[in-house]
Amino acid sequence: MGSLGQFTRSPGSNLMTAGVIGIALALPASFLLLLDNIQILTTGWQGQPHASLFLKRALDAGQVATLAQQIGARASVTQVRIITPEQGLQELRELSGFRDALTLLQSNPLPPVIEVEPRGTLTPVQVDALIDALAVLPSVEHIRLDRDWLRRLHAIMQLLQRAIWIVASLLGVTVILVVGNTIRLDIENRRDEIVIVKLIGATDAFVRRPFLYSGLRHGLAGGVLACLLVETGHLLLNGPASRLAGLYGSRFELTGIGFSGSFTLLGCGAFLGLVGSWLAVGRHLIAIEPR
Amino acid sequence: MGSLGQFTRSPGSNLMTAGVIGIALALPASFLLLLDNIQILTTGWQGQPHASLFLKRALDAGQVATLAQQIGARASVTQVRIITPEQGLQELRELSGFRDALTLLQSNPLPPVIEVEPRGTLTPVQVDALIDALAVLPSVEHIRLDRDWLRRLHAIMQLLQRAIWIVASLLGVTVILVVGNTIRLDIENRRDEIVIVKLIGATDAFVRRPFLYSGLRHGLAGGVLACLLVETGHLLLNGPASRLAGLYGSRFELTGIGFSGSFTLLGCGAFLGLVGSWLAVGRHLIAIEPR
Amino acid sequence: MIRLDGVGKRYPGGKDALRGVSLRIARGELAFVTGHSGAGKTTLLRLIPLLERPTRGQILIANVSLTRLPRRRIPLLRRGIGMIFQDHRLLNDRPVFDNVALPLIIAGAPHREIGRRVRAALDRVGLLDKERQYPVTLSSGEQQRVGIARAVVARPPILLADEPTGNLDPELSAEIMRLFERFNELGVTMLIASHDLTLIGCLGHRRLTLVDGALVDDGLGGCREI
Amino acid sequence: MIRLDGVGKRYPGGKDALRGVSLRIARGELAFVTGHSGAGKTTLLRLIPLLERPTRGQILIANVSLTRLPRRRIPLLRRGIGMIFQDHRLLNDRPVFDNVALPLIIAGAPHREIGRRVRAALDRVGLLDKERQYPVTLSSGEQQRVGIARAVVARPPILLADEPTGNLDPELSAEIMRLFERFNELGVTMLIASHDLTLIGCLGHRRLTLVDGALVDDGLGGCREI
Ligand SMILES: Nc1ncnc2c1ncn2[C@@H]1O[C@H](COP(=O)(O)OP(=O)(O)OP(=O)(O)O)[C@@H](O)[C@H]1O
Ligand SMILES: Nc1ncnc2c1ncn2[C@@H]1O[C@H](COP(=O)(O)OP(=O)(O)OP(=O)(O)O)[C@@H](O)[C@H]1O
Ligand SMILES: [Mg+2]
Ligand SMILES: [Mg+2]
Repeated sequence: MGSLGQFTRSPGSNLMTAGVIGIALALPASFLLLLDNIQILTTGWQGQPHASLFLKRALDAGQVATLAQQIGARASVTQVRIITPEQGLQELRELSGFRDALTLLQSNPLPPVIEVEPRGTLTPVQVDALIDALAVLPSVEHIRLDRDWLRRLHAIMQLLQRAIWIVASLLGVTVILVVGNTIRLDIENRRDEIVIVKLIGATDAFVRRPFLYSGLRHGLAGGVLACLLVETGHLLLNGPASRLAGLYGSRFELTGIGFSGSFTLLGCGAFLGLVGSWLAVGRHLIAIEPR
Repeated sequence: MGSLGQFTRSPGSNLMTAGVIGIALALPASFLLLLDNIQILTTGWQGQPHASLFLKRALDAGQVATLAQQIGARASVTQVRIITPEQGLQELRELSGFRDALTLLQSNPLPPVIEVEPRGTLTPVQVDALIDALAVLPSVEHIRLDRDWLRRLHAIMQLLQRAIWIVASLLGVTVILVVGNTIRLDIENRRDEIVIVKLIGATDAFVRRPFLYSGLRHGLAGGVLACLLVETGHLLLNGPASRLAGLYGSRFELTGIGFSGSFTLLGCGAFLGLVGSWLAVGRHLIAIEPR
Repeated sequence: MIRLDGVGKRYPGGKDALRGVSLRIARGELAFVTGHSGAGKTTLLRLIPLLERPTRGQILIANVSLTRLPRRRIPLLRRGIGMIFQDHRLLNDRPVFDNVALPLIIAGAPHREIGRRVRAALDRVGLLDKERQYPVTLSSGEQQRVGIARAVVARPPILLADEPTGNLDPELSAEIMRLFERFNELGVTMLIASHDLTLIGCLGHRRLTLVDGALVDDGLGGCREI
Repeated sequence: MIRLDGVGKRYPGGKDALRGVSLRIARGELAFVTGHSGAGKTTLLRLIPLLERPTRGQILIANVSLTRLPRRRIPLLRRGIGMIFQDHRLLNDRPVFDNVALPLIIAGAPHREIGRRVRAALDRVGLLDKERQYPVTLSSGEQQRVGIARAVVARPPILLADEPTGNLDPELSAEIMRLFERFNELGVTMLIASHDLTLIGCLGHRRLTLVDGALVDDGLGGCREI
């Protein structure tokens, strides 16, 4: 005893309320998770343009290696890769079907190349400064910066993120509307109970308590459901995603919601349930007091 | 008169109900629209592998053109493109930074190439048959089929579609839950009214009518809201999408919901509102009759 | 007009609210039902418009057996029976006028007719000035009178009243009783449940007395003192 | 104990339900309030536990002015006043026992105490065998008695009853009145609104008569006949 206890309700309607809250929570959670995964994926895709340094043809392998080491030692560079003329020719052969044509070459016409990958954290201005610094190196014949595919990636990402934000914010509004509406209608049904208990001398806290409990219960149940839904979605998608990653030779795995994510989701559910009930009960408590 | 007329309600709660239904409808609609757009986009991406026919070096331009015409006339081929040795060299030069190297070539070592695009409706077996038929042509030196990128595209599409279906079906469940729950709670609040009117001798039809009206009204309002939301989303995304398409030299435009789509959405809203109210009222009508 | 043959009603909990009640009320008769609290008066009245079904026996209204009445005919039965409920049963979100007009609207009466008849009924119970108020802003006695007006507005051939004067002062009660008698003179068959023995006793009508669900007395009431 | 000074109550619609009512009820007194339907009896009773605020005048309960009572002290005031409502006001989704126990639970009484006192209260109104039933399965008189049991279970120093016997038969009414007199003898201050002049008249207590919201008579009732 000590409080009004649970108000008896049909289990069906309880389930429905929890279900609505659960799905409403699961959707934005999945979308944020998706955004997370895309960000993980795209940092793997090296967010910076590569620079290809075409070196003077006169350099021998040792000089090229030294130069690569010097460049690689710079703070602004993540990685360097040497492409010897032989490797270059090999790559060229494998690019489309020119294998036969290139075997006809008497000598290798390709220069040694160093591919430089600037650090991902650099701003475009810093990248330009780096390129300028590399361009004036005496052994560098000329330098080429691949920006095109980056512009494309950028555009795709922008589109994707905008779509995800629109959907996520719509879903956010839905969650608030749905939870608020559900709890509001739920409580409207019990207006009489609130009024009667107040008439008899119950404090606001006493009246509020069972509603807060049931709000919390619905919210938590919704949170649990949301976790289950998100994890199910993750499991369903993980297969195709890692198959896809496999095609690109990557070992990418979709990150799941994890412990802290589940915790956040439960927390959000509980919080929404509590706040929703608090507000809805509060409205009634004020409405029935004489002015 | 002639019916119970509208049951007076606070406009706020009406708005909330319509809002919940509207968002619940807008989300699956957007997703189906997204799926539509992706399908339009990917049919533009030619869903079949290209075959590159490397021809005998001895053929002159006229013979190549004749051959291309013959191949293009086949029912199973959508498009052919001739790549002359000069164009091939040009393309090769533009691929990465080998421009300087290739200017050193004394003669063009490349053969003429015909790129063949099989019709999109062919099955993999039919594609193989086509390739086999082309391979035995006397002027063809050898043939190369590009399947890799197709496998990748296929994997991406599969992932995307699976994700979209999961989300869309979740949203479908939400719509039903939300609409059902909203109308159910709405009507639960007026159980007394239903009972009293029945006690006095109202027929089921009479009791049902105002609820059907209000269900219809909520549903339609939700449908209108959904249309507005989807169109807003479309307008917000269209900018980045066509910018992106521009980068690929395409004039792709996101298709909007359109007239028939809006109509469907309104229809769905009205239908859900009607059916939801019908079911919810029906439950009460049965519950209050003596056994 | 109303005939009960060995009617019994057992509620789901196992409580026998009525045990083998048999009675006949002729067309145009006025009868009172009395009995202690919980005797089954309300239950008896609720059986007649099929708000509740008897568990035993059978009921005939105007020679039609309720047992064989198809479900879709129930509304028509109820429209022919005006009922005044002990707990008023008004629509709280509609003003007095609309509440009283309800039976006419349900029966599909023409618009002008409705206004005229609703005001006539409200006038009879002395509430003409409250037609635009909502039930919650009325005193209990006023709500009870709205219930009475609603029951009589469609001039049903049968009128059932469950404690129609429980919340009224003696003068008003007597006035309402006179109103009922006038209806009765117009040929309406009436069954009124009431505790107000002082009032019933002096009017000299038939009186049915229930004790624990059984009909123990069926006769004319005398003007006895308590 | 209860003191009203020139109290007026005008409802939002513009209706004056009470006009300048002044009265004093001493500790341990028992007074009846009578008056025609709509006279303002319920309004008067509702002002005392601050279910409604007066628009004019002032009210003092145990020498505390209600005008200056802070909002958070209202629940405490109400716990000290047992109220029987004309429309019962029971929680329909909880059994009789829980309804009667409510004031004790709100006051935080110990668990064992609750069971004992609830059963004692139910016994006094003759409903001990209905403790597990829900209010909707009770007759009106039974519901009214549940309301009475709920009002007295916490033994409040003030008891307000609005038409407590409106749905009860004469014997039961007399019994409930005797119960109220016993409470009164134990020192409870009581104010009872009732139409049942027969009953009130013979008991010989103070009687306040309201007409259209004004207090027109304040004296001992005699056993007069109507
Ligand atoms: N729905 C129900 N389920 C179970 N028991 C019920 C139900 N309705 C009534 N009862 C019981 O049946 C008995 C008769 O009830 P009824 O309402 O007919 O009494 P009544 O004569 O109208 O009493 P009152 O004068 O107090 O209104 C009561 O004891 C009551 O508890
Ligand atoms: N909330 C309200 N708003 C407007 N008017 C009201 C409200 N409550 C009561 N009234 C009016 O105030 C007057 C007094 O009402 P009250 O309920 O006090 O009467 P009463 O003496 O208890 O009558 P009864 O014996 O019928 O219960 C009535 O005319 C009623 O219509
Ligand atoms: Mg009864
Ligand atoms: Mg009153």
